[in-house]
This record gives sequence, structure tokens and C-alpha cells, in this order.
Amino acid sequence: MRRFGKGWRGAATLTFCLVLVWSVVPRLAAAKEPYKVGVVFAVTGGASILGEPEKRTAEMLAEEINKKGGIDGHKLELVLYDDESDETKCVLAVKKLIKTDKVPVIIGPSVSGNTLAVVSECNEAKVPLISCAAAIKIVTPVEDRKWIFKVAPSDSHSVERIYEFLLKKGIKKVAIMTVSDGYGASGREELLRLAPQMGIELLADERYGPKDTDLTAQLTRIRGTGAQALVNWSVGPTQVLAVKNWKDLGMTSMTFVQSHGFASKKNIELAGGAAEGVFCPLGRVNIPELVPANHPQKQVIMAYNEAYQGRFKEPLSAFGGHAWDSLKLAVEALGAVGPDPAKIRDYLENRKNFVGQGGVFNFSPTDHCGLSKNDFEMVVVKNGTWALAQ
Amino acid sequence: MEKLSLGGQLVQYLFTGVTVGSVYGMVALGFNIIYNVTEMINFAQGEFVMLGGLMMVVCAKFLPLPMAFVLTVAIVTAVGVLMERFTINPLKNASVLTLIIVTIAVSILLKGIAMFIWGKDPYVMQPFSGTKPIHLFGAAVQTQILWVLGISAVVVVLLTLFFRKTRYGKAMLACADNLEAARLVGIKVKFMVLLSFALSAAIGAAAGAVITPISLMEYDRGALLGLKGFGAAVLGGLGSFYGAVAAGLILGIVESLCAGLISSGYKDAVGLLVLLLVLFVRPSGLFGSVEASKIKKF
Amino acid sequence: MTHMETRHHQPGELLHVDSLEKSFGGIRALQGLTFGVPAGAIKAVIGPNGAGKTTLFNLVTGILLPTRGTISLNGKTITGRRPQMIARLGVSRTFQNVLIFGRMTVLENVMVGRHMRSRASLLSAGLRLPWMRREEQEIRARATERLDFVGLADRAKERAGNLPLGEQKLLEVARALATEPKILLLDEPAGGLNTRETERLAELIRRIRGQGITVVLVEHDMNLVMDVSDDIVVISFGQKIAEGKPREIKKHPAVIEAYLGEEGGYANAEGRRA
Amino acid sequence: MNRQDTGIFLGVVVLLTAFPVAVSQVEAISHYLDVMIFVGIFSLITMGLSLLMGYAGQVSLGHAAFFGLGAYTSGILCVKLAVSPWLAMVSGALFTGAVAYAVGVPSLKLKGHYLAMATLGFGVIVTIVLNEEVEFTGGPSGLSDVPRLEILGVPIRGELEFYILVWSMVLLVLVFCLNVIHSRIGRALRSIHDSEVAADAMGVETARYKVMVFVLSAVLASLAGSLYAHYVRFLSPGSFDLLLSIKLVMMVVVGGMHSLWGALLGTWLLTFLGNEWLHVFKDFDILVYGAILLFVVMALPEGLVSVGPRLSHMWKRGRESEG
Repeated sequence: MRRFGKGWRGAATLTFCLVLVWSVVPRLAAAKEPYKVGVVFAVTGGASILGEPEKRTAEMLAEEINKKGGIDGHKLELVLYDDESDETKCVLAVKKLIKTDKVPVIIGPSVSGNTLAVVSECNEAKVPLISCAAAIKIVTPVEDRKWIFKVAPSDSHSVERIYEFLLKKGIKKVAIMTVSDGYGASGREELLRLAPQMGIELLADERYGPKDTDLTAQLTRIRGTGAQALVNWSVGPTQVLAVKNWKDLGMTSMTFVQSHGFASKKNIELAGGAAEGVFCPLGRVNIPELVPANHPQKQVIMAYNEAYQGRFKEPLSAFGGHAWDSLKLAVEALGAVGPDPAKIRDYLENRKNFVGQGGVFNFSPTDHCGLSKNDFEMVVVKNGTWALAQ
Repeated sequence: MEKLSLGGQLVQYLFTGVTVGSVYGMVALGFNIIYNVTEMINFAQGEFVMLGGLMMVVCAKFLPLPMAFVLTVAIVTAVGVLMERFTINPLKNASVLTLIIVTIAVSILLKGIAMFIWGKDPYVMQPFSGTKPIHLFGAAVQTQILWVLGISAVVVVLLTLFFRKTRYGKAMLACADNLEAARLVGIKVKFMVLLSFALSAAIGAAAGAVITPISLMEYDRGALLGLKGFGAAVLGGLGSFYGAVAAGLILGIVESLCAGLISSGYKDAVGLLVLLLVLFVRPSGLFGSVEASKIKKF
Repeated sequence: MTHMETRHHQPGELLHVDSLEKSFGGIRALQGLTFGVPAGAIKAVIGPNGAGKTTLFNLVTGILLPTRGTISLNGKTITGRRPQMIARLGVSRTFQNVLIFGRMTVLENVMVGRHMRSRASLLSAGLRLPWMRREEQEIRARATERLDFVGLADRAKERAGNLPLGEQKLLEVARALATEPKILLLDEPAGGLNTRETERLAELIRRIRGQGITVVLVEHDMNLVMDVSDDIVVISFGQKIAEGKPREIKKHPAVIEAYLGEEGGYANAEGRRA
Repeated sequence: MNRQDTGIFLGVVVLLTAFPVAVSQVEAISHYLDVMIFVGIFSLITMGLSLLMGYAGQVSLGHAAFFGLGAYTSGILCVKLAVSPWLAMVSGALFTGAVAYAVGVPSLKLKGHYLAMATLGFGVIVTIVLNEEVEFTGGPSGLSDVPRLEILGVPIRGELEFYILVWSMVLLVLVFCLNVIHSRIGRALRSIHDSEVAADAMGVETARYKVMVFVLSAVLASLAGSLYAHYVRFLSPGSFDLLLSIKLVMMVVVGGMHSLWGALLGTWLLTFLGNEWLHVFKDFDILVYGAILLFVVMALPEGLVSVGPRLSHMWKRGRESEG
């Protein structure tokens, strides 16, 4: 009996200590409430080429921030979901972030379709969303998009840049070729819309599926039209395929311009030499070494490039940059006004010349994108790497 | 730049069509071999092609092409055999629909595994004999196209020999004819099923290996190739080998002509439309026999 | 055309087949078969395996189309009609290789037989409208009667697939009767039955005829055939070799020859089956 | 509806009413209500599929297309022509029904794999059309800002309202289907599945019934589509592709083709697995998903619903052996 009593007392003390430790330690560790940021990227599925680097960048950046003691003492906590490039999953993920995780701000999704699928959700829940997708519809009409921002450049910006460039080269007869998915479609819209305004004559408007194995038919048709230049708009394997077929068909005398989706050295490698002489508009983040030292973006870009490539041993794409910008904006806002969705929204809307990876952002009540065509540089592939196009 | 004459264009379309078509044809052959023995459609067929392509990329890195090719086919064949052993073989008198779902599940698994081994980015591979295209009738033809055509021709010939000459080949044809009868005359049907999976995996691998230099290859390419192959198999009439090849070519040519002359956006739709119309007129495909399809379970 | 075959058609004949011919590819399963079935009779069709007996049934019920020749019911030609139509005209049957609906209960099987005697639409069925319920009651009642008639009432709730072969054959009869046929085609009903069951079957067949239903019987069990049928047609290799009353058939030389010849053939057939 | 069905039905109703209350109590799963709404939407489709595949024995790999047609008809009519949602829903159902009839008549003459291919082909064609007809459908970049459903001018905002709406529809359809199954129509369908020849000989107009149930299932899919359109309020062809068609078939098969309850069970399980429970596996979820499918289909070819009867059977066996 006494033994039992002893044992009992021992156990009790032990439990008490454990409880004490368990309950005190975490509070010591994180003195202040952590700040949550909701993240939805297409880490797997069709758009994983975008989502993967975005996820990596976001996690890398979050680590950095927390190493530096978080957001003035508040630990930054990413609540990250993979929408698997699927709209239904994306909607559910965002609803979960708002309802269950109660995040004050969300970054992502990676692609336009999924973003548009959650726009109304965020608007009504009054939670700011900083999208990493390009479609202009995401932030217009701005009165219906009060709570929505985006850091990816609008397709109109890069189209304008491309047409300008072609006109400067004295090219007016142009053929376009777009992939039949969200990315290709919104690019196509802008290409068709801006051509007449800028005095470009479109001779062909070809399309292909995101998983097509061969594009020679489309290219041959374009060749038949006698266009001077070809603009291809896609991401993923088809943009490499387009370059290879263009080379194989001996069409190199026709100027080939890729969309900004081509923005990864990996694509040059994949095209295996065929990409020589291909033009494309790039955000400066992809060409750090080509950016003049006095340019405001120089530093941030260099830092990000070194960090990312040092860590993941892979050339970085524009998409990682979008993640960097959106998260950085969110964090900045949290630091400035705390975890209050409405305040965050107002802060973002009035943020001027934020120096990011995608460019220098100037948000305003009428513009929730904040970039301009000048955030693109026209570059050409020379000896397997980028060079500024004259 | 110089315009290309319509004639030249047509030739170009035909070459494209024939190339893509012969790949569809090979996938369709794979479907047929298994269908004949088991009366089921193996929806993982496309994944065999994907594996073949990615394996080839790897093997070609440290082996001369012919050996790389052989090794690739061997490995994928092994995968096919394993699949049969662990998923099809254990199933006792399962409904055909169940079998189909099983193969779909397997294709999901293979896709997932490939994603972990190779990641999500596409892989390229140098054409077997140089990137310099040859010019025929004003059309530029990648040398790899000739490889694709050659290999698929070889596959067809070998298959014919296998089914005409070898004991196993004849046995498999017997199964195709009438499973019950085959069992009664003492053919080990179980083994034939295994063999059929091995064969179609091998063919799939070969197709993947030769097409990759043209089309690139990534982990989720299999599904579409599988779909097109299935289409070709059905169009040709399930179970008919020549039907499969012919239908594959027809599908490929229709697609590329449509892409070139009508609308590139609708090329897949037109291919399928042709398929549907044919089915409505000939419910057992171009070369399939109605009587035969009646006795089949599913 | 119609004239021609009505000329052949004797008054009082319910079913009449005239110079019926069917070939599969090269093989001619039936060649110029002609015979009639008087209303209210029990007529047996016998002959060696592969003589074309089942083919005959498949032609009459419209599952197969004849290559040549006509089939007429009550003097109206029914050749080329769809099976459902022919069924609606009052021809029902059982199958040699029993074709019951294995996943349904015994009662439900027979209720399917009532299908064409009822008319509830998808909507009224889904909404369970009152008159539909009444019809359902009626279907159930009639089906149960039929089950009773063949002596399977106590099996009503069982999964049809689980019944022993003998009872499955009875179930097929019940199902066929549920359609209220004018004429019932029985394809080897005694196949795989033991003597006692066969006796009960014979008695059942008589009772069916007792209800004024004409019966055509394809059967190998000679005792049964000789016992129940008023009239027998013997076919061999798709041709009629004899027709007449049982006792005539018994001593008909052609028949004896055919059947002696058949012994061997029969054995082989068994061998092939095993 | 027989006694057993009624029992299960009441049980399900109780669970469905308890569910929202339960999740509202537990913070961590409060979003399950949204998942349940999708389960409901998909259930409408899978019930129809179960009638088509499990009862009439006809495969379809194209039902995502009917889902899409319903969704897009609602979407386009509401966004471009400002038609009232309910009217749009009805016209969607009618339109889809018509299309299903046109496709069904020739297709359902086909058997087995040929039918599978035909329906599959039709499905893919629809997806392509949705992709290409940009001026109507908005193409791949989608159709956004679909209005909310309204009842007497009051828009259905909250999840709970939508949950109630969707699931009361599901229950109504469920009762309808159960009634059909236990009617002459249902028996006709099942007879076709077991032996088309015998069904013919019993005077069942097999062709007519195949088309009928095909159209019915298409209309149900279309209703589901309209609900989806007004719930997500953004449509893009990607959400109605072949993959979804296959997923739907899997839901039915995994749950158990030969029972409507199976369809519901399968839909519930796969939707929660795919959208919720497998997240813990991060990138590996695709593997786990495949593995689970493989296991269920191989271990229980009759589907999950066959577990219950099996157990009770074993139990009976045990008792008999004792006694």
C-alpha cells in the first residue's frame, strides 16, 4: 500500500513536471503569435512547372525571414496547399485557408484559371489575394476585384514589348501560334487584340494541345503564309518542341519570338542548340548579369538568383520570382499593419515602387498589377545563354 | 522567307501524320495483344510508352544507342511482367470493368513513380542519327522520322513472324480465337496472359524510345498516347493487328492534314469524330468482325 | 409473298414455318424446313445434335434472321420482326443454356416476364404514383401465381443464380408463362433433370397445354417426348426427315437410322464438352 | 424502395443533418462542409452512372461532358444573357438530354469497349469544343463571375444553405432512382445487364431502355453541372475533362456498381481522399491514391458495399458452425 502510494506520488510529480514543461516551453520559444500567410500553388499536375519553383522560393524566403527573427518578432508561418493544377481542389484549398486556417492574406494560385476560380471567394470573404498568375481578368474590372492583386506581368505588357520590337526590326507580317490552355489562350487574346492597334498584320493563328508530340504541321502551314516572324505562346514541353521543329524545318530565316513563358535556361538546354537566335521578352529576374549595376532591381535579383541556384542547383524561372514578390509584399504588409485583412488590402493598394523580382511595382486603386511593359527586356539566345537584343 | 508550295506542304503533313500515326499504331498493337488474350483493355499501355522514352534518355547517357535501346525495352518489359504478376494474375474471375479500373490504378501508380524518378520537367534526346533534316519533295524530314517508321515496320514484321511461326505465337492466336477452346486443347492461358503483357510492354517501350527525340518526354505524357492508341485499336477493330497499324496511320494522317489544312485547334476532335462515325457505321471497327465481337465478354 | 405462304398455312395452325433456311457463313444449319403447329397441340422437334433445332427456335423468336423462307403466326408472317415484337405477338420461350437473370430474385425474374403486360413509365415509376403501385401489386400477384404453377413459390425470395439447374429451368418456364404467350417454345427443358423431376416436368407441360397454350418442345429425352407430345417433327442436318404421331415416329426407318448414327456423334459431343 | 433501403435512407438523412452541426463544433474540419457540397454534386452524377453501368450494364467514359454541358449552359445563359439561374438550369437539363439522346441512339448499339471508346471520344470532343469556342465559353481562360442561385430573389450565399440545397436534391434523386430500380423499368434494366437475349425474348425493348437510362443519367449530370456552376462561379474546360469522367467511373466501381448506395459511398470516399485526406502525403498523394484504388478494386471487386453483406454472411456461417 505504501509502495503504491509512493509510486502514485512519484507519478503525479512527474506528470506535473511534464505538463509544466509542455505548457511553458513553446511560449518561451515563440514570444509572440506567429503570422500566417496562406499559400496555394500548383506544385503537382499540369502546371507544376510553375508551382514547383514557386513553392521552393516561398519556403526558402520564409526560412530566411524566420532566421532573421520573423516579422518583428512574429514567426512567419506558411500554410501551403497544393491545388494539383485542379480548380475544384484550388477552390477547396482557398476556402480552407479562409475558414479553417483563418489566414489574413493569401498568395497564389499559380495559374490564371485557378485564380479566377477563387477570386469571388476572396472578394466576399474580404481576404486579400496576391495572385502569381498573369491574366488581366484577374485584376479587372478593378471595382469587382477590390481584394485581388497580382504580381505576374500582364500578357498585354509582353505582347506590346514584342510587337514594338518587331516593328523596330521592320517586321509587319506576323504569324502567331498558341497552346490551347489558359496560358496560351490569354496570350492569344492580347496578340489578336493589340495587332491592329499597333499596325501588325497577322497572317496565321495556329493552335496546338499542351501534350502534342509534333508541331511541324502548324509550322508548315505558317511557312506557307510567308510571314516574316513567328510568335509562339506556351509553357512546358511544347515551347521547346516549337523551337526544335522550327529549326528542323529550316525556317530559321523567319524571326522566332517566344513568350515570356520561355524564361528558363532549362528551355535553352532542352532545345539543344536549336534555340540559337530565338527572341523573347524577359523579366530582369531571369537575366541578372545583363541588368546594369545602377538599375534598382540589380541587388534583389542578384541576391535571389544566388540563393535559389545555390540551394536547388537549377536555373530559375520567372515563376519563382512571382512567389518571391507576392510573399515579400504580404510579409511587408503584415509587418506594417499586422494581421488585419482590410488594413493589408489598403496597404497593398497604395504600395508604390516596390522593388521586386518581376519589376518595380506601383499599385494604385485603379491598377492592382503595378507593372508596365518596361519591366520586360527583349533578349535573344546567343551561344546557349541570354543576350540583350539590339 | 520563301513560301512553301502546297504540294510541299502536303508532303510535309503526310510525313508528320505517318510518324505520329505509326506511334499510335504501335500503342494500338500493345492494346490488341493484351485484348486478344484477356478481352480487357490495359489503360496503362500509354505509361509503357512514357517509361520507354524516359528510360531511353537515361540509358543513352552511358550506353551506345543499340544497347541502350535493348536495355530500355528489357526494363520496361520487366515492368509489364511485374504488373501482370501483382495486379492481373491474382484477380480471380473479376469483371472486365474491374480489370480496367485496376489497369487505370496501375497507370496512376506508374505515372507517380516516374514523377519521383524523373521529376516533372520534360527530357530531350538527340536524334539517333544527327539533327540534320533531309529534304524530300520540298519537305524537310527529320531523320528520326525514318527511325520511327523503320522500327515500327520491324515491330510489325517480328510480330507477324512470332504469331505465324512460333509455338507461343500460335498459342496466343488460339486464345484470341476462342479462349475456352484454347484452354481445352491444353494451352496455359495464364502464361499467355503474362506473355501478352510482356510483349505489349516491350512494344510500348520501343515506341517511346524512338519517338522521344522528336516529341520530348515527361512523366505525364502517357495518358494522351494511350488514348490515341486506344482510339486506333478500336478504329482498326479490337484484336486485328493490321487493323491497328492501318488505323493508327489513318488517325495520324487525318490529324495532321486537319491541323495543316482546316483547323489546328480542332485536329484531335476531327480525329475522334472520324472514329465515331466509323464506329456508327461499322460497330466493330474497320477490320474487326461483327461475329467475333459478339462472342467477346465485354 | 403473303399470299404464297398463306396458301401453305393450314386452318387451325398457330405456327407455320415454310421452306425455312439459315446458313452461317458456309454451314447451312437449316435447309428448306417446312412444318406447322396446330393450335393447342404439344409438338416435339427432335433430331441429333447440331440438327438445327435451337437455330429453329432462334429464327422463330427473331433472335436470328432467316436466309430464306417465312415464319407465320396465325397466318400473319412474322419473319424479320424484332424479338420484342414477336414476344408481344404471343411467342415465348426457354433457353437450352439457361438464361435466367442471375442477380435478381426468383420472383423478380418472373416479374420481368410481366414487363410487356404492364405500362408504368419512368416518371410514374420514379414518383411511385398510386396507379403505378396498383400495377406493381398486380404484377407481383400474377408472377407469384406463375411461380406457384411451376412449384417454386417457396423460392420466391432467393437469388435466382443460386438455384439448382433443375429449378432454374422451371423458373424459365414460369418467366415465359408470365408473358401470357399463345405459344411456348421449350428448348431441352429436361436437360440435366433426374427422372423424378422429368416426370414432374411432363405433368407441368400437360398443365400448360391445359391452359390453352400451344407448346413446341425440343428435347433429347425420348421418354419425355413420346410421353407428352401429340405430334413430332424429326430433323437431321437441317432437313425434315419425318413427321407424325409418336408411335409412327418410333418405327420410322429414317429416324432409327439417324439416331443410330447419332449415338457416336452424341458421345463425341459429350467428349468435347468434358 | 424496399424496407432495407428505407432503413439505410433514414440513417443517411440523420447523418447528413448531424454533419453540419458536428463540423461547426470542430474548428479543424469546419471546411468539410465545402467538401461535402462537392460530394453532393458528384453524387448526382454517380447515381445516374450507377443506374447506367451497374444496372443497365452500359459503360460510359464521357459523363464529365454532360456535367460540363450543364455547367456551361447555366454559365453562358446567366452571364451572357442574364437568364434566371433556375430557368438556365432547366434549359441546361433539356439541352443535355437532347444531346445525350442524339449521342446515345447510335452509341448504345455498340458493345463493351466500343461503347467505352465512343463515349470517351464524345467526352473529349466536348472538352475540345469548350476550349475552342472562345466567344461563347471563354475558352481555356474560362467563364468567370457566374451569378449565385437565388430563391425568391434571395441569393444563396452561405455554405450551409448550399449544402442543404444540394443534398436535398441528392436525396430526392436518390428516392427517385430507388423507386425506379424496384419498378418494371428497373427490372427491365437489370434484365438487360444479366442477359440481353433473354430480356429481348421477354419483350423488353432493350434498345429503348438503354437510351432512356443514358439520357436520364446525362440529365442528372447536367443538373450537377448547373449546381457546380453556381457554387464555384467560374468554369473552365479543364474541370470537365476525361480525367473527371474516369474518376466518376472509379467512384461508382469502388463503391460498388450494383448498388446506388455504393455510388454514394464511393463518391464520398474518393472525393474526401482526393481533396482532403491525402494532403498529408504531400507529393506522394498520387501514389497513395493509386495504391488505395488498386487495393479496394482487387480486394473487393464487388465494391465497398459488399463488405457489409460479407461480414454478416461470415457471422451467420460462424453461428451455424457453432449450432
